Amino acid sequence: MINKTVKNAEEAIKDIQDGMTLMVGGFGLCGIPENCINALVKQGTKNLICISNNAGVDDFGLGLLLQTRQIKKMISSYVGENAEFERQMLSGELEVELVPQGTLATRCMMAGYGIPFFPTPAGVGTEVANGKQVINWKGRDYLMEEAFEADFAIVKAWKGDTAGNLIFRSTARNFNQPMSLGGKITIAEVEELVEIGELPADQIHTPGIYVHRIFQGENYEKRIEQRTVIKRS
Amino acid sequence: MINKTVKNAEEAIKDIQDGMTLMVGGFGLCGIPENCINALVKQGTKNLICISNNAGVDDFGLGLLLQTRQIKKMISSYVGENAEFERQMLSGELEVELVPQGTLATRCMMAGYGIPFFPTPAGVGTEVANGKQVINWKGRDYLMEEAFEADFAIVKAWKGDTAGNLIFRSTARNFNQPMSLGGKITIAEVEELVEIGELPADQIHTPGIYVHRIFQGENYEKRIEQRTVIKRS
Amino acid sequence: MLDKTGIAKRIAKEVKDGTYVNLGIGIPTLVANYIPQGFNVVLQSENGILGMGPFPYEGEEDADLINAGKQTVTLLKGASIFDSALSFGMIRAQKVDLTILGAMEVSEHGDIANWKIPGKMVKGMGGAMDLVASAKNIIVAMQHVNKAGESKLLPKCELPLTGIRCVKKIVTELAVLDIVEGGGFRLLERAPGVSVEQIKNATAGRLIVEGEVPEMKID
Amino acid sequence: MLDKTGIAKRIAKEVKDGTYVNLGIGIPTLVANYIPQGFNVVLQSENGILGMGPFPYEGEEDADLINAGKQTVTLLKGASIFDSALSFGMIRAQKVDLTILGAMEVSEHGDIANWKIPGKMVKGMGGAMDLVASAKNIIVAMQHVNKAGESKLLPKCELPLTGIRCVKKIVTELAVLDIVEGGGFRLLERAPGVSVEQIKNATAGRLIVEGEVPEMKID
Repeated sequence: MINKTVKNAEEAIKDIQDGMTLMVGGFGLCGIPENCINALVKQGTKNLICISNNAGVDDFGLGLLLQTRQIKKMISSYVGENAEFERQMLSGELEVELVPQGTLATRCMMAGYGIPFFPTPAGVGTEVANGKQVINWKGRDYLMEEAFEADFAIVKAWKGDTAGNLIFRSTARNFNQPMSLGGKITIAEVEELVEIGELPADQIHTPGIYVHRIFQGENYEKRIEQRTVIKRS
Repeated sequence: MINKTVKNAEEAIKDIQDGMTLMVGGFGLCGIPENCINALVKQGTKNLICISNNAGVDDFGLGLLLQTRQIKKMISSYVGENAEFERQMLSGELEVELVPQGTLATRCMMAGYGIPFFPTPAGVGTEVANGKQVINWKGRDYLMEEAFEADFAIVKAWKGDTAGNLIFRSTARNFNQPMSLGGKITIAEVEELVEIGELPADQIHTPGIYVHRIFQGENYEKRIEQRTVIKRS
Repeated sequence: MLDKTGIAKRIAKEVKDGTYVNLGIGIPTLVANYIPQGFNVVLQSENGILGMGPFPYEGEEDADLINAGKQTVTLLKGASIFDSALSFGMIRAQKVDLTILGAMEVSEHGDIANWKIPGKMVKGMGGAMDLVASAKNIIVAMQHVNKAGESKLLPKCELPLTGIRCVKKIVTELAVLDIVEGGGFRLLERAPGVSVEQIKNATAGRLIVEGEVPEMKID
Repeated sequence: MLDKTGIAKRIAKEVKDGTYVNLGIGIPTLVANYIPQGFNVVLQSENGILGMGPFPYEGEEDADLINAGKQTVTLLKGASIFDSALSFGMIRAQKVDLTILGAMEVSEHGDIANWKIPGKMVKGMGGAMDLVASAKNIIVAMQHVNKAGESKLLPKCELPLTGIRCVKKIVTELAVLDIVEGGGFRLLERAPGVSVEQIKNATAGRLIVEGEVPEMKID
């Protein structure tokens, strides 16, 4: 196997440059690549275009990169829960492109399947359709959407092996799996990095060929956005 | 959960009617739905259009349905190793549509993703492109291919639960997974049918929502086409 | 007139045994509480769950297991997990039988607006545009009129659209209505104590009243 | 002149450490035997394997574990299994570094024909059209001339095409050649004991000979 391991987040992201386009995995704060985001803050890379379903909260997730004004543009489906985001957007400092969630996920996946564009009914007849080609197919309208071209995909998995094979855990899978396929270079941080042979071949969610760099992250906070519980009686 | 179990292959396929289009899983003889094929022979349904990567061998797999002349048309990528197939094709009794293997798999998958057509570079400049729309995208040509519309998908999995969740084993996954997503009605036969809760949610290859009928198959022969081995010294 | 619980209870009667259902945030989430016992209804959460269960017991919450509203949840036996692309794949391929969601406006042609108010901070459409564009059956849970007393059931939506010609049925605090071919809200049921006249006054779009309109029954 | 083993050995020198490679049926399969020890080369089999290993020991063959040639194989440590759609997804997305396959004809523009002979039983293209349309780098292993003594390196393919403008390099029993921009087979190496003249006579397409052409080295 080809060894994809790098030492840590700093090494993994060191050639991410100003103005690059990044896919960043996670849904809300669930399954976000915490270590890579922190390393990007430290590295200070600017003018990033971030494809990510959400934009974190003020003091966690992509919100950290917003605080430091490292993001030029967000491509997301939902960006609530973030006051700094709102301020930057309203002041025009931050560009925002809103994309329907399924279209967003599929645009990531299609990049990994080598399919450069595809039709979807989502957004037909809405402002999302502005400037897009509409095709009628068997009586139904579809928008043509493009696969994303991202310089890097940064994802977080539960387990990974040194060959880059990934297994996600529960709903932390979300956008991490399609993004892991879709980056020109894919960086995976994992909770547990194991030797080859430890992950059953049939249970691998993302084959290592899609993953260029892998490392075991540290100190996962895994913050919960909406802690909803049933009290024990 | 919704219980998808049916008693056996006969019950699973009983409403497959003459002239219907079926996706049939497997690659060569690996992972073919043996029980359903046998039941179709017994039921005698005629004029079937079969989407399947291969056409079996003379006395096994889809070859059995060819012997009984139940297949009107095969949509496949590779149809060697079958003398009866060759005879029927050359005599004009059997229609054959040859589709590049990746296009075939993707046309099954896209049906399950609700994407009715998609571009692929496979076949550009060849006779496969005849009659198809060619689109140039960023300097490269693509053929527009359609998702399949199959009345039934018949697949074989390793394990399944009563809710229709499927896990495939090794390379018997092949076309079974994309076809399991792509049928209007999907029938899954499994080597082992288990109760809900026994398959880990993260390890399920095909979620039960895609599977309409499931049963535990009997007497799997699992014939090997090319037994290649290293002799022990 | 119904309260939110009443709307949820009435919508729960639309949920059929043996179906897959996606519930939006707000009143739709409450519907889960009133699905008849013994019904096998599987909840889909578009972040990647089939077979979503109730909230976890205190201390058992798992940061990796949330629903589309970002709330901690549990999985039922037989649940499956998948990625966001496959999740919307099954939505787009119409494998989900019923989608229940809220709306700010619905037009008499079944258009829906529920994601954006000009002049206000726009948070995004999330999965709503995908859901409404593809769902086999959409029921909207909403208030009949807004806080200013203006009807939200209109000839044409005034707010930016989420999707067109997609809503099949609407349940409000006043009534149950469906959208008819060619355009119009057909009044199917009145909320307890609400008159046809009240509903007429609260409906700006074309209201179709055919014969006696029964009062709805809620347990 | 090279035999099949010689062709496979020469092609093996083109395989770089740390790459993913797809090997077609026939001579290309033999290449696996000559990849230098210590190289980390991962073999992709388009029916759904990354990390394909050698044939199993007698008695250990598994009907569920075959390669694209339908032969029983094994998995190496670190291998992964996936479905046919993802397999061709990674091929289409150019994640596979090198594809080695056989051909019946190659044109001086890099077109390839290897799936169909008019008048003969057509078995199908299998995955060949997907592979040639998408591969980053394609090396063809073939005989320079057919059994009738006619060149298979042509100005233009006569047989039905598998793909156009895709072949990068060709290794035959006589020579190593690459395809140049604008069209032409550039002679890079001669097989041991083969003269430039012999290669010229065996090449119907435009042959480009630049300076001294070295004899190839094979261990």
